[in-house]
Amino acid sequence: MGKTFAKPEALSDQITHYCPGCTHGVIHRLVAEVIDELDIRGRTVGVAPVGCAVLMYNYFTFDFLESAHGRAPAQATGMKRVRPDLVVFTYQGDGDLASIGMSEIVHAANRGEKITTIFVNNAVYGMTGGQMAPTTMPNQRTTTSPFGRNVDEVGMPIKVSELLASLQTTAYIARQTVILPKHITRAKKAIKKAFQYQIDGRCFSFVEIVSTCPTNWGLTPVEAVKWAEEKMLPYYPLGEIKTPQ
Amino acid sequence: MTYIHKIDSDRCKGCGLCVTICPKHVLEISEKVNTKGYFPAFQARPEDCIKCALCCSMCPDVAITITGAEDADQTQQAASTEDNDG
Amino acid sequence: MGKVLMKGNEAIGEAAIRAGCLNYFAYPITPQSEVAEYLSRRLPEVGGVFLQGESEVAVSYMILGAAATGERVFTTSSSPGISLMSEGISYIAGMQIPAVFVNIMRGGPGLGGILPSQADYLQATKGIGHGDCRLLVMAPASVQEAAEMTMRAFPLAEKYLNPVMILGDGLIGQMMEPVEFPDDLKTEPSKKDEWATNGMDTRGSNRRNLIRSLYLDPEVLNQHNLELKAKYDRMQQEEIRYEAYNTDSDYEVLIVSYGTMSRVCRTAVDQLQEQGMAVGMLRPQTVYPFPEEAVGNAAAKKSCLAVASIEMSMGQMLEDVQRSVKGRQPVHWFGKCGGEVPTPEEVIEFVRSLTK
Amino acid sequence: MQSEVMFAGFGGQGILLIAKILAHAAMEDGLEVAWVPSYGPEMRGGTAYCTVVISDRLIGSPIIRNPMHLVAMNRPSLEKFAPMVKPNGVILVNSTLISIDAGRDDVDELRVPVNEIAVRLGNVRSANIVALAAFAARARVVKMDTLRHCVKEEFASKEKLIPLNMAAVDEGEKAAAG
Amino acid sequence: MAIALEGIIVIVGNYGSGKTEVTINLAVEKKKAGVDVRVADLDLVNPYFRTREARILLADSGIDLVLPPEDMLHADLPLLSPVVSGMIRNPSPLTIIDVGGNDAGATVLSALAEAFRDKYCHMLQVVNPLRPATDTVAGCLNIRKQIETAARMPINGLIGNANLIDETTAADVYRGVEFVEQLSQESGLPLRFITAAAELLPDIDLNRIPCPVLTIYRQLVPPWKKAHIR
Repeated sequence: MGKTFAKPEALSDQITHYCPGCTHGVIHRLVAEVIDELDIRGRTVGVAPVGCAVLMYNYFTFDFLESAHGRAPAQATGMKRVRPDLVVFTYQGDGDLASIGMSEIVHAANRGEKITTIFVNNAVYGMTGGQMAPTTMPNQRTTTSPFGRNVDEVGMPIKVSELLASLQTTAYIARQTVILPKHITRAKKAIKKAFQYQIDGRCFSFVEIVSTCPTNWGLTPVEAVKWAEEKMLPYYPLGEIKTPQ
Repeated sequence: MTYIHKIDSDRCKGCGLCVTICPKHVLEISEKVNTKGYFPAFQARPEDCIKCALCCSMCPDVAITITGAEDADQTQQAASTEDNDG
Repeated sequence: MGKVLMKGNEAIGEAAIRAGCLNYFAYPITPQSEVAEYLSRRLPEVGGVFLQGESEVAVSYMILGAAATGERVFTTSSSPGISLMSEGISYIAGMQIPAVFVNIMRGGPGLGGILPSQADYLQATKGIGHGDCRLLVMAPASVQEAAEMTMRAFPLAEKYLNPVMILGDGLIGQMMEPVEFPDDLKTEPSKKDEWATNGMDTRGSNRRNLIRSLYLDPEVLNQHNLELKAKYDRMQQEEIRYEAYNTDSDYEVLIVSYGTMSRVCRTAVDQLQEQGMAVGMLRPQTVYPFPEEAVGNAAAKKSCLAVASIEMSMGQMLEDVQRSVKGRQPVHWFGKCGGEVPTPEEVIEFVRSLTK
Repeated sequence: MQSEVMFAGFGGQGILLIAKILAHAAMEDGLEVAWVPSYGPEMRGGTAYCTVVISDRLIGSPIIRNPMHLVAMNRPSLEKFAPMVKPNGVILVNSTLISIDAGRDDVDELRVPVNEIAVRLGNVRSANIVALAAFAARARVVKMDTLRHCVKEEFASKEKLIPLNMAAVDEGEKAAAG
Repeated sequence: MAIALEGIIVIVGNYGSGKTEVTINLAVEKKKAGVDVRVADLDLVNPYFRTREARILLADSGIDLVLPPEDMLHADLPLLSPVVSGMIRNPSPLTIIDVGGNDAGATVLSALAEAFRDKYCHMLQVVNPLRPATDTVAGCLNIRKQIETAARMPINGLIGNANLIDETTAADVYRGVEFVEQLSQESGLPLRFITAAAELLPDIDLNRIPCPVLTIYRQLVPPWKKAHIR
């Protein structure tokens, strides 16, 4: 028994700015591994979001374009339409994608843009200091829902994957998580599939990753994993939600 | 086949996710501070390690790597050459 | 192709293709929707990209994304739509990538009206987006000029790695005039491998490119803005264009006017001449950079007693004219907006009132 | 020399089209032209009007308050624009739809039942071409040969409509002479 | 009276209570007294008026300040440096942790629960009775409860920081002392010290003040008002 395990080429040497235990690092690594395995580093362009991953371009070794808050799918659309040979992906958090950028992601998905979106859902605005996100859980306390998310006032958390899957457009849509090693393996498979669908020109591909934010949740990294497992996964079930026919 | 299981203490932020995940309880958070002032994870019981790589997979900071036997041989060779030169 | 009769909106679309731009993203809004309608048929014929976005906000970022690959790209919109795009325009300026925006102005503020107006002058020349960003802004007065300016816009955007705007009014977009697309304005896209995020394989390079507008270090951001300022200063040196009309001999009044309004003023100048009154006109073709020196010199002419800024906005250009005249002459404003285009007779009456 | 022609009628009567054909013909004749539509809500069913400015030199203001000529295809257009026409201009009145007259004694009022003629030709939709031809023949702003050429070009993509519209030009020209 | 505190001090309080000003001045005073001081800027919530603005001053005073990497200093990001947990596990003779405002700012302490385990620390609430929400004893206790819940750590001391910035008078300082003494009695939390601006000290009769006084040389001011700690 035994496996080799090393830093992928698509990942730079730079140590990330993320807080200890933040799963952005895992997701970054999975994306990088997939890009290495598919041998597409030279024709990949990432679109970096606004959010905690705003500086993600520092951690990869291929072309990157910064985005305005929520607009990454529109930028990726522009790139992919004029250069269909490129592999274009966006990497977005829940505030970015599901709030300010909801219009852009819905329409990119509905047009069936041949792009890939990695959607990191940790139920909170991380960057700006832990405010309520559209995916914040019912009764979850955040800095802007100090008494817990009141669903009577602000609605239930949005299940973005299911919402996008309801569109009558061919797409690959999956939800995975990276809180435990068994999940990580599945998450990577989903990310790889998503990129493969893009490379094959098949469809829009979207992988939601249920993630943690120990710092803003006010939990230790180990507690945060438990919280995500107990509170988020029942509401955000894992698996492939839509696959192209 | 031998594997080299290495924790880069400069990359490790001491989050402890690997410690919880290790099925053989090989890892612990160090009581010794590293050069950057962190308390990184370390292999408290390396002899128990089955090199399942779960810790590598879980680590958000790519601080844990397992290199294969050939790499290890080369490293050892290089090291011994150096020794001879020295 | 020779001369053809075209609507301004169609001519702008065709001019972009002639200039080698085959990528267009847009959102419909009166009075410029014909550009999108025209290009939705025309671009597939030439193997180009046409996409109707879900909003002007999204479109401005589709433009950003496409421009980031180094491909030529443009969009057209009208006042309320440009307001929505101004977010993306600021990012594009900050990222220093080339793109062309056409604003076929309508009345405002708010929804305003769909009739011709020049009420986005300040927005275009001074306040297009947040941060220290400026656009090179060209204002056509005819369909022919709209076509030529569109063709020139692409190499200029690439020269400065900055967005360029064509500022027309509803009439320029809607009216038909004969137009010819000069072959010598057809250009090749300039070098882009230095900066474009077009994939390392495309460039045959191991060095990755990164396009961003975020600079966390205040010193670095200051430096970045100094760089931008240097570009805008260079535009002042190299890109000012204007047309002088009836200024060779003496004149009592100098009119400064641009776009459709200058056409009306031109008729007024001719009729005043027939009536025995000499009036000169200076027509800025670039409104940013503004032909400050030319206006100042024309106003300094001995015979000139007064200067008039005549516009389809409430004095938005007046400040630029005053700044150029430097207090040497009284500067007056005349105009209407909201779709009312002043007639030559009204201009004549106003100009005559200045010398009474 | 500059002349301006105002075309006015219901949306859907082909007002913008005949204005465009006239502008095209003037361009082919080597003149400067500007075609200026009213692009307000009128386009969607109300009154449509469009001005064509034709000149032997660079056109200044394309906005015309007092046109030289008027082609009125319905009654509201005639009522609205007839008073604005310059003296000695031509006013073409679509007498099929307009029972009143222009109320001007200083213009050349040409009454042609263009819808009736078009129906007789087999398609009421050619009424606009009848009016254009009648007006052009009377006002002599473009050469009739050029006009015929431009009508053909306009319908180049719908070839089966060309004979009908050429007949409409002939009938319009005849009506102007009669 | 000298301020008798050592080990780990965690400075908490509501927004604008003056935590950072207290942190900087306390660090400098202790350092001048020969104590080895480390400071951590743990304000992840608000990117303005953080300890990091005084980093050059602290460095010049020989105080080790734990911050995110230099190129991230102005990032609007909740950068929790792993060093923080290091300095809690392995504290200097005096380790001051400047936390962000309210419960929102204190939440991060909870994420560090593992590092704080089995460690005693002074968790001190800064109170300015001239700020809204802390102008009554009940208000202060409410904030205390919110912070304790978010941090999962008990507050165990008070710092009186009555001030109206430039408009503070000696009378305000006296009234502030009365207020925090009352708060101390009702809450059972000891009053560790109060603050007074350096320029007010000549007007203040220290005999009227029953606890140590930390002199404040204001640091978090607009650039045109910056004073140097003497």
